[in-house]
Amino acid sequence: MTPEEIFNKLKDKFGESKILSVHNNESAEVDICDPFINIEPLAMTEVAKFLKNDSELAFDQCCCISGVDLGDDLQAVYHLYSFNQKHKICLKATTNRENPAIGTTALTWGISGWLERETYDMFGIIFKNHPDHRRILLEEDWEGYPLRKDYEFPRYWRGMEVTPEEDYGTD
Amino acid sequence: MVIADFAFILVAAFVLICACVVVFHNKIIYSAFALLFCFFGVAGLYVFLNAEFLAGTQLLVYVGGISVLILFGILLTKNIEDLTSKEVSTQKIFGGLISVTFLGGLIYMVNSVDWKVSTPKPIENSPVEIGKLFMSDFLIPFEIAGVLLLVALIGAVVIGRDTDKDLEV
Amino acid sequence: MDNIFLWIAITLGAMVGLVSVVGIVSIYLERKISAFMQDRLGPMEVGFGSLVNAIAGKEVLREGRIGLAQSLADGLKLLQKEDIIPDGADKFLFKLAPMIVFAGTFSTFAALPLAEYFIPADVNIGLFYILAISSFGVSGILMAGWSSNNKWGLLGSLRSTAQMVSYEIPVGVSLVSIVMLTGTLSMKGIVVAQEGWFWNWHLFGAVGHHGLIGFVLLPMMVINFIAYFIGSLAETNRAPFDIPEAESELVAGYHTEYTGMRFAIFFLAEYGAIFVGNAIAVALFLGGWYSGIPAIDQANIPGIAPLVFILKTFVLIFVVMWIRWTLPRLRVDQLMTLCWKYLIPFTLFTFFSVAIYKVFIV
Amino acid sequence: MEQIKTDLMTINMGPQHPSTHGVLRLELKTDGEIVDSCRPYLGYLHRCFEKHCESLDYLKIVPFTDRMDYLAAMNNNWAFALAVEKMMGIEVPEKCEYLRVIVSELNRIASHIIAFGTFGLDIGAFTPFLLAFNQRELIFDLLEEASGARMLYNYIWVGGVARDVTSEWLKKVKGFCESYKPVINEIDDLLSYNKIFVSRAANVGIVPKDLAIDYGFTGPNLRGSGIEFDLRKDEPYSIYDKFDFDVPIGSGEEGTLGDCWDRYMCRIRETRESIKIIEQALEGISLEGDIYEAVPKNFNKMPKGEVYVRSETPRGEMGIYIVSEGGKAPTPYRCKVRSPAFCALSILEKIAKGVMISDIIVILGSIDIVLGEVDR
Repeated sequence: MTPEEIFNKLKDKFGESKILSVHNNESAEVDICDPFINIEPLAMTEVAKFLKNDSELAFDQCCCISGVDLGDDLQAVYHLYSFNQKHKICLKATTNRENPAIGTTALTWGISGWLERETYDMFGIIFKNHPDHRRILLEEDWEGYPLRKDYEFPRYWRGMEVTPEEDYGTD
Repeated sequence: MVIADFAFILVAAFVLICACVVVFHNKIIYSAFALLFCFFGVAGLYVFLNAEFLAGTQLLVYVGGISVLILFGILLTKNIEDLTSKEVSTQKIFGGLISVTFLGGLIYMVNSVDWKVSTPKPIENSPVEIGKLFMSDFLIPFEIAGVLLLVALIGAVVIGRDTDKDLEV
Repeated sequence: MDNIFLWIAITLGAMVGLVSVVGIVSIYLERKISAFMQDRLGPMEVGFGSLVNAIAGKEVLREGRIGLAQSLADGLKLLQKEDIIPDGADKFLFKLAPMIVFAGTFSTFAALPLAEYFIPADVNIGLFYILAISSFGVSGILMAGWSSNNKWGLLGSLRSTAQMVSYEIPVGVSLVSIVMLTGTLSMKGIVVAQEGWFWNWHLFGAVGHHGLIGFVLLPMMVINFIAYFIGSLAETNRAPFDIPEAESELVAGYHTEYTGMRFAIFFLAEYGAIFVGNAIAVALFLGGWYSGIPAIDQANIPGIAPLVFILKTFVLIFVVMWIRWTLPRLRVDQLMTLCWKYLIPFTLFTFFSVAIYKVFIV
Repeated sequence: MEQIKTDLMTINMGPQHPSTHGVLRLELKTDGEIVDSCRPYLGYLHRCFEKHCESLDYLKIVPFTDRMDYLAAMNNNWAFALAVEKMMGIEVPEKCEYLRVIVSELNRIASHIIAFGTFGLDIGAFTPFLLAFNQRELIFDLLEEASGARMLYNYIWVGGVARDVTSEWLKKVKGFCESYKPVINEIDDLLSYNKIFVSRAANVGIVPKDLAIDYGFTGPNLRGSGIEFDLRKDEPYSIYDKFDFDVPIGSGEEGTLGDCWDRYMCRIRETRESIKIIEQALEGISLEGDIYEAVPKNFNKMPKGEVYVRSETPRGEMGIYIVSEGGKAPTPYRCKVRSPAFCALSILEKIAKGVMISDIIVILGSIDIVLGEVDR
């Protein structure tokens, strides 16, 4: 199915308040871009469930979840693939920076559990109703979210010097 | 004969010390290991009685089998590092009294009995003799012991199958 | 009285020497054999000359290009290593454990019949003695695993004990068949019963005892021999039954926390146990010190009997190593299955066959 | 009968353990030898790859990708190069494409050798591991001659390759292909169909088709579960559509479909297919032409936008997601790597319950993780 068809199908099901817009190569403001659909962040859980269970869509694998720091907002980008229908789609859920929250997809795709944990670890996006919401790559008590653009690397961590003095604050 | 006496005293002392450790040591794992060495020493005492085959059996069954099973059980319990036998020895005075009385009785008995001393004749091939006795004079006790062990074996298998699913098979 | 002490000292000295030499030679062989099997070279640098030079502080030249002194050098290295005892370990038992394991192996050497007049202690229950005393070493392994306060160590020692206690049964039963045939527990007596041509060996049945009809027992004895061999592999924790120290699972099993000389003692005990296990197989099944050709045995060449015995043992040890470097490792439940569902029924079957043979045929 | 109650024992497997293939920590709760739950802890090798990318020139990121999956550096280079090339619309010269196919298939073989070699090692078979390693050395010699490095090549650049090769080198590759075939047969004899090996690997760690897809299995792991999917075949990139090769899939011939043996066997068979591809590429390649023709001098012409490109590395689908701000910024705004081993490892929590400790190691070995790539 083409992105437009998927978009229309989703819109019929969930309404315009949850399925915001669709972009493809032609309509995008950027030079190059895969087609993607914007989703209301807290609706991700039910949208994901529908995407997987609908027989025409049947997106059975979540390839990748990437967080992106857009400046004012934080975004989670989902790349989905269907082994059954051999088609793919990209979903984007944009949430605000102060209170970032997106509905989890971990109950739909097994792999989402870890991918969302990684996104939380690096961007601080909270995935609502995630069954095991912990940091994954960094220590449990690490402060801050390193892949945000305004992240400052700490000078000390647990009393250990993690940034040499000459490097600190220069770049 | 002096060497033999000396060796006997050594082995006997070893058995006694180990037995004391079994009873008095706080850590249960030490008691278990001491029990093992105690069995080992007893096997040594059998050698002094010219019963090498019995000594071997003692080693094989008690040291290699029973003590190891006891150790197995202890090792599999949780927090064995902190496991002490202190809490069970609450009635020290009473227990001590019983022990002393029993010891006194034993000493009295040893002194009062008129022991017959006979020169032991070395048995050339003790396993053969033991085997013959098992198959003639002591056949019934031997068989009963065998049946008892079989019952124990079957019981262990039944307990070992822990789920109902296994029982159906 | 002096004589007795002297005799004890000499015997003990000879046994210590034998154990050490066996250990060193086995380790060297293991390295070389594994290297040749795996398309490698193995130890190539340390010869005796370079070892002496290194100790004397002289310049070490590349001599001895087949690495003959490698095991010796390793022993020296291990002696110098720091002796680490973990903080949470039970120090007394931790130190005691390697001694007990070694004592268990070492004592078995006393009853090995290297030659007719070369048995340190020819007790009339020799075979039984070896079986009994080797079960003593199990407790040392338990002790090592528990006292090092390491869960891998504990798991390793539990596995090891379960394995050794289980495999004692097929090993014992398969040996009892031989005892039944010869009617003696004395190692010397069992070997002497196989004198003459090699078909008198127990591996080929009971020809030495009853003539041609003894060939009836050939299949039984071959099964027995294989069962014993597999069992002895398991009892000595060798691949494919090396699960107690499976380095990919339990790090190093019960000797995970041991370093330096204590570790070396475990190693020595292991190789000693391999030697004993295979020596028993040689004595009981493969004719002990008899070469299998009467002319050679009767020629009275000095030293030929122990040499034949040790050679045969090392042939078996080679097979042990060959197996180790060929086969993967079994899982712990498969190991128990092999023992209880295959080896024990088979050995019991051969046991009854030999009993029937003994009662009804002969 | 009353159930006998037992306590669980917590065991830490790793971060220093012979079989965790790097610094992975597994917290095992076991009932004796039976595992009740297994919780992986990652991050011991986390080197902030994605953060570093945001301050590096595109061409300078290439050597960083080497260090993710250090066993298949060529394939990683290529994955990243593909993403940037798609972004900039670069047409790579055909000679470079052939060279890329040859080196990355060689690297795939080297990586699979580690995978099945260490898998055998985990089960206790030491010899096949070393026999296979001899072949890996030969591959390393070849790749060293081509790129100048033995493990971290930095060879496949954006728009081309780093160095040219000679016709002698191609002959040597041909020679390697010939020498590799008997070795893989020998490993089949020694390991794959060995009774003990089969009993250890078959029927262990079974991952059925739907679970495999659900938990993000890709590459040989996915094919081991019986799904015929290979990006080289299904979404051919570069010149893979020119080659004739099969996609081996697990069939459950020794046990159940999707068990550890199937995943292992997929890798063994895949190396044979790689040899096929290399041989075809050796016939097709012509050594004329410039390899630097399409290498961009600078990245000022970088368009604004984003791409997500998937490519088939030995461990599975490596996805590179790049967001660019356009010409003025010569560095990616965001670079995310979808690491196949990271995704595959997530299944461990799911299938660990009820297996034995020894099986955990077998499962871990069969999904073939590289911690450098899991943690990035």
